[in-house]
Amino acid sequence: MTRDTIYRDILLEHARHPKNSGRLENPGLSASVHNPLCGDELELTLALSGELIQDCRTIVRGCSICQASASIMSEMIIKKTLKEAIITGRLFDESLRKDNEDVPEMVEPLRPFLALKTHRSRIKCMKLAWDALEECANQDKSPNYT
Amino acid sequence: MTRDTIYRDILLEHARHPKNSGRLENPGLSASVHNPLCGDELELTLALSGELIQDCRTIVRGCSICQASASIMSEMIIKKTLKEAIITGRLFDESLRKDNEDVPEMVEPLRPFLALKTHRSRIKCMKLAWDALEECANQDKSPNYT
Amino acid sequence: MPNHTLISQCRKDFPILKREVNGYPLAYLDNAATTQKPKSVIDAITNFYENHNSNVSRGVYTLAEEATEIYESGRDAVANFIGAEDSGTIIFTSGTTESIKLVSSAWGQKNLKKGDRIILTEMEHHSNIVPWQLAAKSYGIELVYWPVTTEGRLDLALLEELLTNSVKLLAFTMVSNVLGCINPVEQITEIAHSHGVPVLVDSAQAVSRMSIKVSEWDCDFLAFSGHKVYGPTGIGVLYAKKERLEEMLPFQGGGGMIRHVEKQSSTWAVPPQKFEAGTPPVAQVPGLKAALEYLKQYGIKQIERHDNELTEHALNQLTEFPDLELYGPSEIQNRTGVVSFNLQNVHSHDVAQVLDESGIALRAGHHCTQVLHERLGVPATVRMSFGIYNDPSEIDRMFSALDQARAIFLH
Amino acid sequence: MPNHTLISQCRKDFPILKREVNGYPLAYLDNAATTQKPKSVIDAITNFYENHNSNVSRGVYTLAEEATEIYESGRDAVANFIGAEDSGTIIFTSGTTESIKLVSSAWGQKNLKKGDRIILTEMEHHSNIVPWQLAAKSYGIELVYWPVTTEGRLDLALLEELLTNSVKLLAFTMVSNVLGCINPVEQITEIAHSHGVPVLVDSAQAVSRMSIKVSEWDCDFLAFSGHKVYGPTGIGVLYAKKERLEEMLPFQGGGGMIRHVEKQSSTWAVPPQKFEAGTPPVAQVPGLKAALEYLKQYGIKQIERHDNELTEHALNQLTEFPDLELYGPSEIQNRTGVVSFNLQNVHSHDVAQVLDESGIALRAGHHCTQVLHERLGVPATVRMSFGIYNDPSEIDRMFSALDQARAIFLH
Ligand SMILES: Cc1ncc(COP(=O)(O)O)c(C=O)c1O
Ligand SMILES: Cc1ncc(COP(=O)(O)O)c(C=O)c1O
Repeated sequence: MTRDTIYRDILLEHARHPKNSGRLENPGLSASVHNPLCGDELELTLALSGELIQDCRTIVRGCSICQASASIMSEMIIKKTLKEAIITGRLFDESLRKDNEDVPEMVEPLRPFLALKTHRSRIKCMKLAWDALEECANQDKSPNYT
Repeated sequence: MTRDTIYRDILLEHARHPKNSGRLENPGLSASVHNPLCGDELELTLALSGELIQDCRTIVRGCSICQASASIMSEMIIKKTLKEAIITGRLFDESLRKDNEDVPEMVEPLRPFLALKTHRSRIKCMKLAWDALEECANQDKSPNYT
Repeated sequence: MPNHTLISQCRKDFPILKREVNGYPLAYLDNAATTQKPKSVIDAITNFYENHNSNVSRGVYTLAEEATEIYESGRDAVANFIGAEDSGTIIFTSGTTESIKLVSSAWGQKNLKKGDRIILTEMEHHSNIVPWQLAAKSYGIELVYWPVTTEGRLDLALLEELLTNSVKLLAFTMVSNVLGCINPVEQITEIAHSHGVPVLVDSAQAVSRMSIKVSEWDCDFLAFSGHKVYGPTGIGVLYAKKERLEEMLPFQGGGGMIRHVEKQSSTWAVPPQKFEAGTPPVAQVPGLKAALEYLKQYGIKQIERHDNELTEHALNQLTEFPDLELYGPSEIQNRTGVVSFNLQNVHSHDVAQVLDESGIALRAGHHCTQVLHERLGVPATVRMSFGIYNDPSEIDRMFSALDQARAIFLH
Repeated sequence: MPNHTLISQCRKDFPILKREVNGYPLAYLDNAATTQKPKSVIDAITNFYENHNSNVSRGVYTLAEEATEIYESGRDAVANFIGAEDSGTIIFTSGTTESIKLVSSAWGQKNLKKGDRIILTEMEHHSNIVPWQLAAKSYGIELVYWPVTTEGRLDLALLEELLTNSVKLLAFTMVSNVLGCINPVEQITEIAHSHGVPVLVDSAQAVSRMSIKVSEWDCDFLAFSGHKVYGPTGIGVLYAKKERLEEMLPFQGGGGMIRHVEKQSSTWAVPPQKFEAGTPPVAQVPGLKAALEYLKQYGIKQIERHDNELTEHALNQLTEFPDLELYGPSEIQNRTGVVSFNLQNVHSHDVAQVLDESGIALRAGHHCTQVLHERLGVPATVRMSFGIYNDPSEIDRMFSALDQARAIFLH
């Protein structure tokens, strides 16, 4: 079994059995985002207590990569602060742009996606969930993430 | 002396000493035309008695070909009916489009221009005076030239 | 099948078809997005740059006259190819999108006013929707949609109902870039004209596949792109009937389209120059001409037959699989080689990526027809679309590769 | 002159320079109209068509990803070449004319209203006049002309007077395509900005001749054409500063520029995609990139020096003949290789045709600057304009051939 097949299996497993799928009632923050290239849609709802993400859910109408990304993200951000979550997303973004495969510790769980980063057309699918997170942070006017 | 040089000399002679240059007072018909490619301008005034072109004058601000064309046309159309003159112009136009050098009797005096017809960019210069004539005929609503 | 033998000859004319992708020979099935280029087209562009390159219409020197001659002979070739009586009705643009925008702007500005309506169909490409939405905003007009039937067709009886007094234009595609249906331009034009309504035909998908006869059909506007008829990118065509040309204001301002420019106002050249502002796609014109000559060499009849055989081959297999859903007509009549479908429970992007691993190039997504996809009730579809160089065996490879997609995503 | 040795090397890179015209080697002196193409540019286009051709941005298959990569790397190359910090500020268009039209329409629609003024100069090309006349008609704005001095320059002191409160844009050319003068973009921009007025720079004649630094100069818009920088026809560039991009409505509607399309309205993609509707000039992008790389290989400094030497060589001879009238500055400072003149009592078209008989290609006419020619008091001029492959000997041939024109028309 090659490394790429292992990664693919990890992603497929998430796509088939997505974690934290659904919608929170009365979420602290929520965002709906859209990939104009393929028409995919993703809705993210967050429950916050103070700075901390207590819970999150996603509804995805999209491809396996988009679904896997939402599922893995949901596991990564629960019990993190919104700020930490945003930073993780940005580090992921940077890793996708880099030529090498070195990734910061925080981005480790996202390695399976990095194996696909030469497929530039799929980058938007990998990032759609993280875009929704940014969108939530934008709505959360109080702190400054930039 | 080649045929082309003879033709060129005929044209140059006309360009240097244009026939019927100037403007008629109280002309029966008149038209100002313009070549947008090079900015050349030409004004034609006609004196008619009934159908007959009694006299004509041209003022040309243009290249040697344009000036020669106006000069030669003026010689050809005086004492012709407006209708005959228009037909001559259209036969000239047809001859310029044809692949061979056969020309109708009426167009004979315009042969020096036909030697230049491969220079497509100069066709408009050759025809500007004749365009002015068409313009005059258009204003002369009474008869039907088409 | 003598036809296949002949058409299969043409594969060697396309240098890109020698390519391998992921270890497999390239099976290019995305011809509705753009077509590949035969060597004669590439050579025509190279020849222009290497021997005749110059700007057109304004120079008196030899090179400029040659370039102008080449440019105008390209206009003649287009007129001839689409059955236009007069080359003066052919305007070169940068593509279908700009051609339609030219009509919505140059014709629309003068002929559309508040309360007017325009009819579009639900199967239009965004290029034939968005310009009209922008026009709707500018002129206060209303957009009315001619619905798509459940078979993926247009119902002519419905059109009669939509053609009310306030309708000022009917803009429709000749071939849907998703459903593959062929809409009967001549009939539709006749109906529209009987209500005094001019028609714009988006023939982006049609020109490479069937014969076009604008003068005979009497359509008012017709638009297409060079890159979808085996020609270069960066060039398109707008045909406009003489009467319509005369109703049009200038579109873009610049060199070549003027008669006289003064500080505060200008007068315009006659059509088609009036609508060709600035340096046109000079080197692309001989490329487009070479493409049309290439098509003529094989003959549109033969190309049509080949396209039909491939379409039938694809439809026959598609309907065998219960987990494949076809969008567009399942019968071959008035249908061409654009075949869209979905594999149940697998996203179209995932399908396309797995197929790519076997060297099969086709498209997944909404294909710039979100209104149609809304109507179909799916966000995205997988689309294969055929060109003259495609072979039934490439379609077979596509169906085998679908098994891999099933294995990966549905096991 | 080590410079000449180096530049003369580049002649072999241009296949067309092997051509003979009327029995003489081609002396191509019409580079302001369009430039010739080095083999590397032609090859880049061919390579795209033969190996990577596909539509961009929408496909997930290998070929589509390659094409997208090539397309976006072209955007990066342009940004880098003109000193733009962010590739997202580069919009691909069909040429300078469309770039300016994009600003007059997409930016103008939102930022210009009745009573506003726009400043143009008297030396503008029709491409930077006519779109504003059309805008003036649509939005009710007024056009004000910054006059050309008798030396063929712009007087900065005059600008201050013109910059009244109602001025909303200053649009000017960096290099006149007739006078050859170089206008000081950085200084002009600073003055305009100090009055809160954004600037549009028409750099059609400048990009091939001198270094461009949009971010450093802080100009708001900058436009140029591929075909005038040794690249392909059918492609142009609009640079627009981020703040300006955000003030712009969509220009054309179609594929690629949308976020979501519904029947009656749509939302837009982010810039630059928002302004690139339909299939862009995909194959022309690698051609343009190759052209910019070609220029970099010789270095803009060196190209500038060569251009200066040719210009000086031409001006020196021109001023020797009392029957030649020069239009534009006679001193070499802030002047480039576009040199216009007239032979007394001979029409410019006649001159150009006689020169063509000796294989010399240059242009006669108003060069799409009728407002300037009105100012100069002549309907037409003869213009020679230099490229990197021109040699002083070609200029000498031009002056000898003028003797023939004298002999024919003035004997
Ligand atoms: C100064 C200037 N601006 C604009 C243009 C127009 O460029 P294009 O015809 O490539 O759109 C030209 C080309 O003639 C020019 O010289
Ligand atoms: C039916 C139809 N119309 C218009 C277009 C737009 O063509 P272009 O992108 O070449 O302007 C397309 C291409 O996708 C099409 O398929």
